[in-house]
Formats: sequence, C-alpha cells, structure tokens
Amino acid sequence: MLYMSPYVFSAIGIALAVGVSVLGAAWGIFITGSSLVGAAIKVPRITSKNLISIIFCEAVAIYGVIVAIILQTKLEPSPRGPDGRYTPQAMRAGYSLFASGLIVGLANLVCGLCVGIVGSSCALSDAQNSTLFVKILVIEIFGSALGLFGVIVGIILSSQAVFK
Amino acid sequence: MYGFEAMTFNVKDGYLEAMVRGYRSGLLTAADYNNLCQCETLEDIKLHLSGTDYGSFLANEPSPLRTSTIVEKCTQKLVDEFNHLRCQATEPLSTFLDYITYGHMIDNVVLIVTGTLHERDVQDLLDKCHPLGMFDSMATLAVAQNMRELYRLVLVDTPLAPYFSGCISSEDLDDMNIEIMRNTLYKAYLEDFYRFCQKLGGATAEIMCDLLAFEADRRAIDITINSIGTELSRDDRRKLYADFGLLYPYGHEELCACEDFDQVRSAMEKYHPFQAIFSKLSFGESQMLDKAFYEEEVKRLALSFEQQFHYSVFFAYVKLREQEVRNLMWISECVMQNQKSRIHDGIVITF
Amino acid sequence: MSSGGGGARLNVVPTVTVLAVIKARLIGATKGHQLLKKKSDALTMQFRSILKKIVQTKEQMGETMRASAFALTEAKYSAGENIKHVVFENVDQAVLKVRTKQDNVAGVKLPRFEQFSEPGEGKNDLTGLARGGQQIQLCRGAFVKSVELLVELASLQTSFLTLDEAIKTTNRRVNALENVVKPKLENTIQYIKGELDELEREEFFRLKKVQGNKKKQLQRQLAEAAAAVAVAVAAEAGKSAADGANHVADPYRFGGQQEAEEDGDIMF
Amino acid sequence: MAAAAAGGRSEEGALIAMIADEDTITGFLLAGVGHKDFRRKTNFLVVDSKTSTRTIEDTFKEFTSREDIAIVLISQFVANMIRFAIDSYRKPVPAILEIPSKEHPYDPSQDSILSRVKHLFQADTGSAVRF
Repeated sequence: MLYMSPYVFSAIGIALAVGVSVLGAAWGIFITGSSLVGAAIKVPRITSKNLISIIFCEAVAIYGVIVAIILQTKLEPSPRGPDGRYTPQAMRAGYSLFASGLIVGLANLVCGLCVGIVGSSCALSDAQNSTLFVKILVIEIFGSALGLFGVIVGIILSSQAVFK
Repeated sequence: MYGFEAMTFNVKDGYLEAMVRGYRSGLLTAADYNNLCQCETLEDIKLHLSGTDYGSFLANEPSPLRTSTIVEKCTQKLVDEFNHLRCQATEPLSTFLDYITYGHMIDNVVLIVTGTLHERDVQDLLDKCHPLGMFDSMATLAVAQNMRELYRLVLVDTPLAPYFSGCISSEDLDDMNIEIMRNTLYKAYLEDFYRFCQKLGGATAEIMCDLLAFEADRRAIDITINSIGTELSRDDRRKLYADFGLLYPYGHEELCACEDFDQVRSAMEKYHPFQAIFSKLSFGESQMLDKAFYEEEVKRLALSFEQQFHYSVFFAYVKLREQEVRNLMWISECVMQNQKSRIHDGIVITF
Repeated sequence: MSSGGGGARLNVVPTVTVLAVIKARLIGATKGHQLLKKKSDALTMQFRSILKKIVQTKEQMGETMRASAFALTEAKYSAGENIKHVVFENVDQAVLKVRTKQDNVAGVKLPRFEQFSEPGEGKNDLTGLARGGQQIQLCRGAFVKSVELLVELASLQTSFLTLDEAIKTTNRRVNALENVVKPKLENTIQYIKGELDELEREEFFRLKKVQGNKKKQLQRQLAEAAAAVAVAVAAEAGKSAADGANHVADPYRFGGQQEAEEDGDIMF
Repeated sequence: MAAAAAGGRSEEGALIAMIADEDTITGFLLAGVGHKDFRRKTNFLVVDSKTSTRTIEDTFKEFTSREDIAIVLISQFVANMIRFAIDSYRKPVPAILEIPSKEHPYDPSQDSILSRVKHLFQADTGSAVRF
C-alpha cells in the first residue's frame, strides 16, 4: 500500500465520480423515460412538463462531471521521498480524491435512481391528474438534493487534498 | 428481487405499465356515468360515448342501435387494447397476460364442447366465443366426436391441458355436467394463476394474490348459494372451491355445510371483508349480492392502481374494463326498456 | 201473389194429413229457433267475456314480458353476456309443454291449452354456478310466469277464434230459421188451409148444385106430374134466386186460385 | 299431470314454438320451452338483422304445419315483417301469439288478432242492438 501511487486512487476516484454518476443518471432517465413514453401515448400533454424529471436525472450526471473536473484540478505532480515513497500529504490527497469520487458517484447513482423512480411516478400521475405534477415535483427536487449532498461532501473532502 | 422492482421493472414493462395506466384513465368516470344515466335513447348514449375515450367507435353502426352491438363494440375495444399490450409484452408479463385470458378460454372451450356435443355448426360457435379467449387451434376443437378424443387431439396443445388432465379424468369427461366441468377447470386455473403470481414475487405477488384470493372466495360463496337446492352434493361443492384465499380451509368447511342463504350469511359474517358485503343486504335477500361483490371487487381492483411497478394493473385494467362493459350494457338495456328507475342499481362506478 | 205474404212455400199436396205434418214442423222450427237463439246468446256472452279477457291479458302480457326482459338483463349483468350462448347450447328436451283440453260451451268445443312441466330437473339448473346463478333462476321464474300467461292468452285466443266461427254459424242458422224456414212453413200452412177451405166450399157448392138439380128434377117431375101445388112453387122460386147470387160470386175466387196453382206448378 | 305419464302418444303434450329476437328466446329457453328433436331440429328461430324475411316466413309455415306445436310465439316486430302470412292464417291450432320484444314495446294496434277483436267488437255491439 505504501508504495502505491496516490494517483491511482485519484484516477479511480475521478472515474467513479463520472462513471457511477452517469450510470445513475442513465438508469434514472431510463426508468422515467419508459414510463413517460408509455403514458404520453394517451396523454401527450405531459411530455414537455415531464422533461423536468429527465433534466433532474441529467443534472445528476452533470454533478458527476463537475465533481470530476474539480477533482482533476487537484492533481499536481508531487515529489517522491528519498525512499521512493510518496509524501504522506500526497497519499492523503490520493485517498481523499478516491473517497470523494466514490461518495459522489454512489450518491449520484442512488440519487439518479431515486429521481428516476419518482420521475416515472410523476409522469404516470401527471397523466392521470395534472394537479399532482407540482406535488410530485417537490418530492423529486428533494430526491435530487440527495445527489447534491454527495457533491458537497465530495467537494469539501477533496478541498483538503494537496499533493505537495 | 423484492423491494427492488422499482429499479428493474421499467426495463421491460415500464412502457406497458404506463400505457395500461393511460388506458385506465380512459375508463368512464362517475361524471360520465351521470351523463349516461340522463340519456333517453341509445342514440344519446352513442353521442355521449363519442365524447369519451370510446370516441367514434359506434359511428359506422346502422341506425337502429342495439344493446348487443354496443356491448360487442366495447368488448372489441377492450380486446384491441389488450392485444396491443400482449404484442409488446415480454416474459414474464406475456405469460401473465396469457393467464388473464385463460378464464375466457375456459368458457370458450366449454361452449365449443357443448356445441360439438349438440352438433352445432363450428363457425356459429366460433362467432359466439369471447374474443379474449381465442386460441389458434380453437376451430379444430369441433372435429372431435367425443370428449376423450377432444382431449387427446386438441386440448393437449392448449394451455388449458394441465387443468384438464389435473382435475378431470377422461372417464369423467363423457358424463360430467358441463357447469361442473367449467367450474372445476376454473378452480384449477385460479390455483395455477395464484401459484404463478407467487412465483413472480414482489408487489405483483402481494396484490395479485389478494385479488385472486378474493375472487376465489367470491366464487366459493357464489357456488354455495347457487348450488343450494340443486343436485350438487356437499362433497361435489367442496371440490369446486379453490384451495386458497381467506376462506381456505375453515371457511370452506362452513360453506359446505350451509343449506340456505342465511346460513351462508352467518358463516361469512365472521370474516371481515364479507361481513361488510353481507351487511349491505337485508336478511333473506340475495339478489343484490352479485352487485355487492362487483362493488367490492372494483374497489380492490382500483386500489391496485395505487402502487407502481407491478403486474396487477394489467389484470385490474382488464377486469375494470369488463365491469365497464357490463355497466354500459346495463345502462343501455335500462334506457331501451324504459326502466330508468332501475338504472342506478346496476352501475358500479369505478372512479 | 195472393197465395201468401212470404212468397215461397213447400210444394205439397194440400191435405189434412200434410197440414198436420207441416204444423208439427213449424212447431219444431219455432222451438229450434228459440233454442238456437238462446245458444247464440250464450255464445255471445261467452265471446264477450273472452274478448274482455283477451284485451286485459294482452295488456298484462306487455307488462309481464317487460318484467321478464328486465330479469334477463339482470341475469346477463350478473352472469355475463355470454350466458345466452350457454343457454342456447343447453337446449335439449322441452321441459315446459302444453296440453290441449276441450271445454264445452253450449255445445261448442273450445280448445284449451294447459301448460305443464315434465318431471325432471332442467339442464339450466347449474348455469351460472359461479356467478349470477341466482339472477338466472329469477329470470327463469319470470319467464315461466310469462309462459303461463301466454298459454292462457293462447287458449283465450283460440277460444275466441272458435267461438267467433261458432257464433257465426249459429247466427246463420237462427236467421235461416227465422227468415226462410219459418215463413215458408207458415205460408204452406196458410196455403193448405186455403186450399182445404176451397175444397170444402167447392164440395158444398157441388152438393148444393146436386141438391138444386135434384130439386129441379123434382120440380120438373112435380110440374110434369101436377101443377097443382102453386104455393109450393112460389116459395121454391124465391130460394133459387138466392142460390143464383151465390153462384155468381164464386167462380172468381175459384179462378184466382187456379191461377195461383198454375203459377206454383211453373215455379216448382 | 297424469297425461305426462301416458307418454308416447300425442297426449304427452305439445310444444311452444318461438320466432323472436335472441334475448326473448334466451329467456324462454331458460324457462324450459326449448326442444330439439332427434333430427336436431329446434322449435325456435332467432331473428337478427341477418335473417331474411323468407326464412322467417318458411319457418312460420313450418311451425304452423307441425303437429307437435300448439302455440307459436312470434315477436311483434317479426310479425310485422310477415304480416300477410299471419293475416291469412286462420286455423285455431296452433295458436299464433304476438309478443312484445324488449326493444319494441307492445303495440296493440298492430296485433292481427287484436285488430280483429276491435273490429268484431264494433260489429258485435252493432248486432247486439239488433237482437
């Protein structure tokens, strides 16, 4: 472990942040989308309104991308120690980037699913009764806030990371 | 899987579920029924229906409109929608949808079998079959001369074969009362459907098993009441009850012993859901029992739409649509026969 | 024309025996007429009551059929639209049949239908076992009631048609007796009576004539024998004058009757 | 009921034949009127929009000439289609009865028999004055 490059962790962290977030977003869009398409057959009016659900899901992917960008700005060259080890600081930075990538990725995955499922329900209930749309949208917003928590924690975590 | 349907359900069935919910929103509402009840002629009804989801389905009908035409067209609409769903469905939803049709299929097979025994024309018989219960080899049913042959040649290939082989021996086939046969088959079908739903698991199992249990209980009660005073013995009666549901097994024992309506009632009042139903009826009166059951059923079916990501909505939709067709039949018959005072007796409002 | 008010009469030999026969026939005809008329009245009464009943029952039938049709609707509602196919396939032997009986009203045989059920359970007993069986049984009851009513109506209607026919025949007979047979018999009687009177009078006249001739002969004999009894001759002359007047009046009547008789001969 | 035991002879009871719409016939069949003889000939005819007048007329003639039928029930709207055949039918047995169907409420003025009744009623009241 001690000889492992912190950049491996950072890279994995960044990859997780983007990849898992996009996975969550895609899954969410898929869940919402299939319901939306089905419901829109009978009630076409819901399509434009319910694009919001899709956008919420999409936002999750964007969080991932943003966090990934933030994370990758932290990457700096770091001198190795005389014994060929990386400095503890660099090691810490690597771990924290990994953790924040993991946090953001998982949070966004779950958030994407959550928004997707709620979005699907939103599409269906909007099709039945348009007054329900706003109410479910509130729930959806809370759902998408979950991803934001992950992002915030991830960013705070990564802000400590300094490779020098 | 349980608890995670929400994540994977839409992969295969999200589209269809949304669609069936779309169809459900096309069901007539209380306001529609109110309007329909005000109609004076069948033409008025046609006019009103054209303003609903039915659209212009009666537009091409010749002017002296008949109730049977309305019913036929409504059923046709249901069948079209159902087939649309069925064509898009993948396993296991497709099997589930097939199961929904087996009930009608049993009726059709029984009809053709009786017709064949009476040497009726096959084409006539096929016209009379319920379109939901059609299957490919249906027409060949009539080639068989007797029941044993019928089973060996035709029924083996149909999905109903296990029901036949499971509960009716070929010796029985020849001299069995056709109604008993129908109900034995139906019992086997319900039990099979029940097992299938349990296998599906998740919310589907939860809701469907409840619905099917209610259906089984309802049948048990109905069979009991209707067989009072006929040659059907207690043991035979017992054999027609499906082996699940709220009443199984103790309620069934009690039902077996019942000799008149009031005994059924006192036996059933121990069970909460039926207590509510029976309390709607006054003593000794069994006429409106059917309607009370319909109401309860519709209530339960409608509730199944409250949950998402399960198959029961398909079942519920088909059943609700059938109830709607019944309602429309009732309304148009009342209008046509000038019995408007009775018009509210037969309408079970779904939403 | 003088031979009788109605014109036609029977072609009979006017004798006393025949008169007695015809008179008996007239009495028979009168009695028959009375009886037939009574019968006709009885039938008409029956007919009227049947008419009233038919109209009532027909109206009632409208009601009952309506109720039955609605019961069927209820059955269809509970048991499903397809129940009718089941019923159609279950047809085998008729359980409800009608029997024809005959009623006798004033000698007219009226067919009456009576419905009865063959023993044995109907095949539809278990129909709708799992749903709607109750309604089906109710509907069945309603239609059995309709059939009862219809059978009653059918017998009323047949009675109506038969009675109609019977009344027409009876009335025709009454009218025939009244307007044809009875006048004919009366005419015949009148004719025979007239004829008999005529014969009597002819006989009387002949006798008178014979007597007169005899008297003339006697006179001649007396005159030839002796013209002595002058007083007696004078009295005789007075009497013969009265006879002569009688003789002058008669031939007309006689001739008239002869004519009528000839007419009759040509006619028959 | 005694005659039912006799069996075999014509005394065993005659049938009621029907020419009507599907629902009316369904009802009467439920009541147990339906009959199928050994040649699978039925004693009823279902009239729908596809049934031709000719079929109805033929069936009517067949029913009225069959020995085992005592009453022929015929829906009024069907009767109107073959009115001439019914009007020219004079035999008392089998009796022809016009029944209402659920779609066509009963209209006494169209009934062959009833119109004769009405007609006779007038004639009859006239003759009653004379007697």
